Amino acid sequence: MTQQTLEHWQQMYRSLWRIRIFESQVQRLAAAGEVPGFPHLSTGQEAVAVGVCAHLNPSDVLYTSHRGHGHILAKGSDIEATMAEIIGRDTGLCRGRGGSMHLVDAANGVLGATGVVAGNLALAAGAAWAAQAQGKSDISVVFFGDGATGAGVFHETLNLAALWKLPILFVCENNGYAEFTSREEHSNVNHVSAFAAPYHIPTKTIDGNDLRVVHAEAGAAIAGIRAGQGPYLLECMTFRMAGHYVGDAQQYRSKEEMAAMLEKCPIERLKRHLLESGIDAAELDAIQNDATQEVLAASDRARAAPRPDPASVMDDVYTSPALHAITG
Amino acid sequence: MTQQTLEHWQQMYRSLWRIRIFESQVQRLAAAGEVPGFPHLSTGQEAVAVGVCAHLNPSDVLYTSHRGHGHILAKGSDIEATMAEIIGRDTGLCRGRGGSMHLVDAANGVLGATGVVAGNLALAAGAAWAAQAQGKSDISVVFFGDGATGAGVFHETLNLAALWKLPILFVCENNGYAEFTSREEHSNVNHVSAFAAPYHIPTKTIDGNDLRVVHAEAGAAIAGIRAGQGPYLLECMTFRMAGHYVGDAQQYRSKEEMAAMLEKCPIERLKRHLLESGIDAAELDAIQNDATQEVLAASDRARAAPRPDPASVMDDVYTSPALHAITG
Amino acid sequence: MAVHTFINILKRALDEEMSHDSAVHLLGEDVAAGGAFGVTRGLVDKYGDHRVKNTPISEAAITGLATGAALAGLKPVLEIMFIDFATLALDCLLNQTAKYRYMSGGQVTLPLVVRTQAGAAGGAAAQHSQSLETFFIHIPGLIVVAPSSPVEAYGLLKSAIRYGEPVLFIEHKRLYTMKEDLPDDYTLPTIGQARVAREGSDITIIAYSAMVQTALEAAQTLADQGISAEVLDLRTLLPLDMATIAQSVSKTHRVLIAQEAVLNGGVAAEIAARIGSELFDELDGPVERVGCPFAPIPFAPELERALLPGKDDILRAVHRMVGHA
Amino acid sequence: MAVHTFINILKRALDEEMSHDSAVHLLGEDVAAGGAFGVTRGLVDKYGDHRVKNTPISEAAITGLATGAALAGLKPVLEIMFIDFATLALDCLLNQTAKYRYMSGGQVTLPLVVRTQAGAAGGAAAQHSQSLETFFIHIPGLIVVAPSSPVEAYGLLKSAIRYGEPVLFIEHKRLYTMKEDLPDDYTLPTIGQARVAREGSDITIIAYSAMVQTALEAAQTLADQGISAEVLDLRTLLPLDMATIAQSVSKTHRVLIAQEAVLNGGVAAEIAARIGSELFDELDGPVERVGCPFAPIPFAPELERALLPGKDDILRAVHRMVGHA
Ligand SMILES: Cc1ncc(C[n+]2csc(CCOP(=O)(O)OP(=O)(O)O)c2C)c(N)n1
Ligand SMILES: Cc1ncc(C[n+]2csc(CCOP(=O)(O)OP(=O)(O)O)c2C)c(N)n1
Ligand SMILES: [Mg+2]
Ligand SMILES: [Mg+2]
Repeated sequence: MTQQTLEHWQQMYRSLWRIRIFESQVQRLAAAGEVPGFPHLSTGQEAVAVGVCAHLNPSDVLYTSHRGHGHILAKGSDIEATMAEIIGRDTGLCRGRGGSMHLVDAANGVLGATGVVAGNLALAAGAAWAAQAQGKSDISVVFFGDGATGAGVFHETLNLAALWKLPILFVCENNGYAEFTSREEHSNVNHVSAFAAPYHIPTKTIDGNDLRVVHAEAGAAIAGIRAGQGPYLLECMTFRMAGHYVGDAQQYRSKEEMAAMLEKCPIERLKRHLLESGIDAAELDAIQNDATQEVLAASDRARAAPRPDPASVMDDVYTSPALHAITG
Repeated sequence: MTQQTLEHWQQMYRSLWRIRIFESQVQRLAAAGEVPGFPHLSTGQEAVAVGVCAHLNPSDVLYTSHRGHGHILAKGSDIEATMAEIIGRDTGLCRGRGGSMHLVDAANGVLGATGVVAGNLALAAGAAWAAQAQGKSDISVVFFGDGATGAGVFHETLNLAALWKLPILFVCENNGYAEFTSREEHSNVNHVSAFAAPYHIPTKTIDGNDLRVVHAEAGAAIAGIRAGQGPYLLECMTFRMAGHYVGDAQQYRSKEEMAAMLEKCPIERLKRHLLESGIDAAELDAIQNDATQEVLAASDRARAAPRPDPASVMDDVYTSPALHAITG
Repeated sequence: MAVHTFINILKRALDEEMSHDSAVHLLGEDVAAGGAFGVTRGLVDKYGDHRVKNTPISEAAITGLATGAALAGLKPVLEIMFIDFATLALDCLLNQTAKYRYMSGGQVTLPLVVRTQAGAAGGAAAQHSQSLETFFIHIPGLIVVAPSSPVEAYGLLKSAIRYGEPVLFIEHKRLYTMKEDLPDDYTLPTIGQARVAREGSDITIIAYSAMVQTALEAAQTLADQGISAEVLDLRTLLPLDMATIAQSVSKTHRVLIAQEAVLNGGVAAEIAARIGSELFDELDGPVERVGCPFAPIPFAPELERALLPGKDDILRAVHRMVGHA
Repeated sequence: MAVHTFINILKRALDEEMSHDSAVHLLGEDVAAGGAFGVTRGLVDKYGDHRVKNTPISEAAITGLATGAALAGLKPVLEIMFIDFATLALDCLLNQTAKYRYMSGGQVTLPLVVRTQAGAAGGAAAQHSQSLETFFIHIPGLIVVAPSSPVEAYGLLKSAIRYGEPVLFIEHKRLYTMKEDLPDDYTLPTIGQARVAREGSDITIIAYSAMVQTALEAAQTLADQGISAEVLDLRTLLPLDMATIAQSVSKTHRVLIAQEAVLNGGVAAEIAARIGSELFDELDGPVERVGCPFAPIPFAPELERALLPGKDDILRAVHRMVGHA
């Protein structure tokens, strides 16, 4: 490994840990009653977020699902502001209006998460259309689960993206579940990549728990999109190590399944690789510790931040403040 | 040809003419201002209706689109009652409530047309589910256009039909247009049959203007469905010889295109075949004349039928008449 | 007599209707696992996966499927996990389900219940907290039911399944853990009839779903202040039981309507408009409404609380209307 | 001054806005061919198929696409061919488009116009005739505009495109062939302001969209009968211009609200409820509504005519309210 690639992989290792620690912290805070609503963790799926987002500029647009913390952090959004939003503070990305499922960080190109399964796939295509229409080289990336492919709008959006040759990367994190129901009960279609074929959209099904694979394949896909080749569908096979939401006891999963998953942890896998490449274990531990400290410190700052002022509850329904008075 | 096959083809020849004459009559009546709304003709596409419906029993369920006159007549619905509905009479299939786009003849298994593109594909799957749940051997057939495959619910329904192995035949009449816009401007997907592959639904793209092909392929598909093999998607390539609706001047089509279409008229093609098989031209003319007389006589009876009583306008919003009073 | 939570009593109602009528089938996302809230938990073990059917995340298609099945002889009970996503089913409900009987000239019946869950609680935020019943009262051909307590839910769900029309059945998430006794001599309510939840003489508070509980709490406080409030539980939002409303208003001459949904274009508007027209001469003052200000439901608890209408809003409105006690 | 049909003047408005702002893009089914009614005909020749974009029959996705494009800097004007199919776009409009600014804490703006076409005429039947504006006035974050004439449509469409909010713009199919002069000194209307379409003193008739024309005809007949009716054209249904309404009601003390949509849960209910509450003391009698009885639109002309509210319904209501002339 060159010094450059070494640093590159160390940074991604750090990025994986930041997400993992961030979400463990969300889980802890949720257990302590500090998180409103029902957050969904991406634990076990971090390699997809990190491997894809490593190729994005701030001006590229990112859309994600209800399970989007990792994508947003990997795109570079501020940890403190993200946590502050998830715990409903005024300093949060959305001033406490959005929460875990509605994170938006427009300045960083994060146009947002959604609580409606497949609900923003077409919006992501819209961002791609706008880039195309404005002659920009930016692309749009949208993350979604395998369950989302049951929704009609997924197929409508594929058709449009192919027809208009939109610069968009569809990233499906196929974790084999939609809530408590396994993929087999949702569809005969094992691999989401199969949906690309009718539209002649290039696609690949890859090991989403191997950061090196995700990074390489996402890089190639994005290079093609930036070169004007139109949409790409990347299916990342992965595992949801946590429950569907924080609090889900996962009684529908066997012990064997849970154990097998741990084996495939994307962080452990990258770690093994880096160790084999000759990196010092102590160095990796330092990265992990450092990421932990960074996240926990940001989390503490977020927890100390003020709560939203109830008097501001009618802000921003419309752009013009005058409209609130009329319709309130 | 055996006597039996001969009679069989003669009957289908007659069925083609009944539809063709019926719709010419609709067009004539529309020009004379006798048809409310905007009827859509299936002229040029009759072979699909006749070839598929020849395999259906009255207890099989049929759903169709805005372009459904042919399917409904081919399934055996009464010509007079169908025409009466299209011209808005009290003796119409739906007592004048539905009209051309909402024909229903429940007693004959026609569960109906719809004016919402792709709007009843899932209903057809529901009929198939009901048959399956009730242990019946009936199947469900739904006709739709190529444009309907742009609608998400088409894909949602394919997924469900495959997953639940429903006894349903999807028949797409790919006429290359959705309203005034050609297929190329709607989709990169030339052949609708491509959509079946991800779900492992058996499919075929056939010449929908050759009645013999449609009859044979629909027969094979339906036999498989009745045998419990689950859904089938049959794509029939065809041509809309008339405008999108009665009154459409079709300025978006070239003279060459229009001329080429006439060449492929399904009635002419069957006629040529029957003549080559040694059937007498006079016999075929007699069938045509007979069908013409039958349709025109039925049309005249329909036109003489009473118009709906305005006082009945609130009937049947609900099953219980008491509800009208409460909510009216 | 036995105590039941809202969730468990719904399951009991489904269980009873499934066991007495083999045409009743359940379908929806995760229903075999019990659904997001456990209402259907265990029914798949009793009735099998051919009568309790998990579906893909395809709200449009499963609503169409249920509609087509109802037209073909089944009595489906479809679950749409959150009413927020019922918009994905709305084309079908509006353009197919509700109109089928009428458009066919009365040829068909459509016995279908669509269960869904609505309302705000605990930071579920803008896309999982809405009260969208208004969309559905504007659709001729539908019936809309919104129970206010476990026993009400039990009776109304059973009545809805037997009713033979397409019924939207709205469960409020805040009621799911509420407990109530089911009387041994319980008789099923009639769809379309409202209920006097508490008698009173100074003012009528009309409410439905969880807001009935809020109204009852407010009425208790008002009683302590010497104001006698009658609380009407609409039960059915479509059709509206104007007879019961008229009876109450002719007694109290003052009406407050409380809903959780945003006020503009809400159910309370229709009720107020009807009372304003049909009972104008009975009114001693304007018909008032309490509801959600015109904004999406925010995430943070302080904001959610600030926005949602509650007991205090009812008390304030009543005090304004009848003068302080 | 020049005479324009509703269709042609809409095209002119689009043309002008496209030529003055390169961010404005058109999209929808068949828009390159002109759409089902020819509104956009010819614009593709002038602006190219990268600014006038045909779409597949995918109402959900094209609405999402337009929303995402608006968030990313375009000003899309989306056509949904019939409002009946806007239900397919409703999840997006309700859960994404309308809430985006609020949920993001004000980070984004969403300049989007969704043009659609509504109303009954000529046997278009149950799925192509509806008036569904009510669904949209119940959605915080949206603006709903419904012009009543060619000139109104021209000004309101231009104002809507420049307004910077997500606007639903509802065109009534019966108005498409109406002709009107566009004054040379025409100034654009302000979104949110109603208009006195005819002055009067005995009763206020509030209407919007095509029903304004019906109300004006009724007012003319009433004038001949000695009844002076003021006709308000709401223009914008969300937000409601209560100030203009209050001004009129304080003068006439009697209000009739006319809409084509089914009455139950309709826009008129909200207006009636607000007037009943805010202007109770101004009222000399109940606020009345004219609208469609609670049924789908039937196909046969006799039935369609029997169901749809018209001039005679307005006259009857006014006569009941002010006593026969
Ligand atoms: C339209 C819609 N229907 C149902 C739900 C409820 N729901 C939330 S997450 C989820 C499962 C999503 O599965 P998948 O897309 O695979 O994502 P994952 O949770 O596995 O990351 C469901 C059904 C929803 N949020 N939106
Ligand atoms: C949901 C919906 N969107 C738009 C329309 C308007 N429309 C009616 S027919 C049609 C084209 C349908 O094309 P296709 O499915 O190929 O059927 P064809 O007319 O060619 O038989 C369109 C867009 C509609 N009826 N429903
Ligand atoms: Mg999943
Ligand atoms: Mg077609």
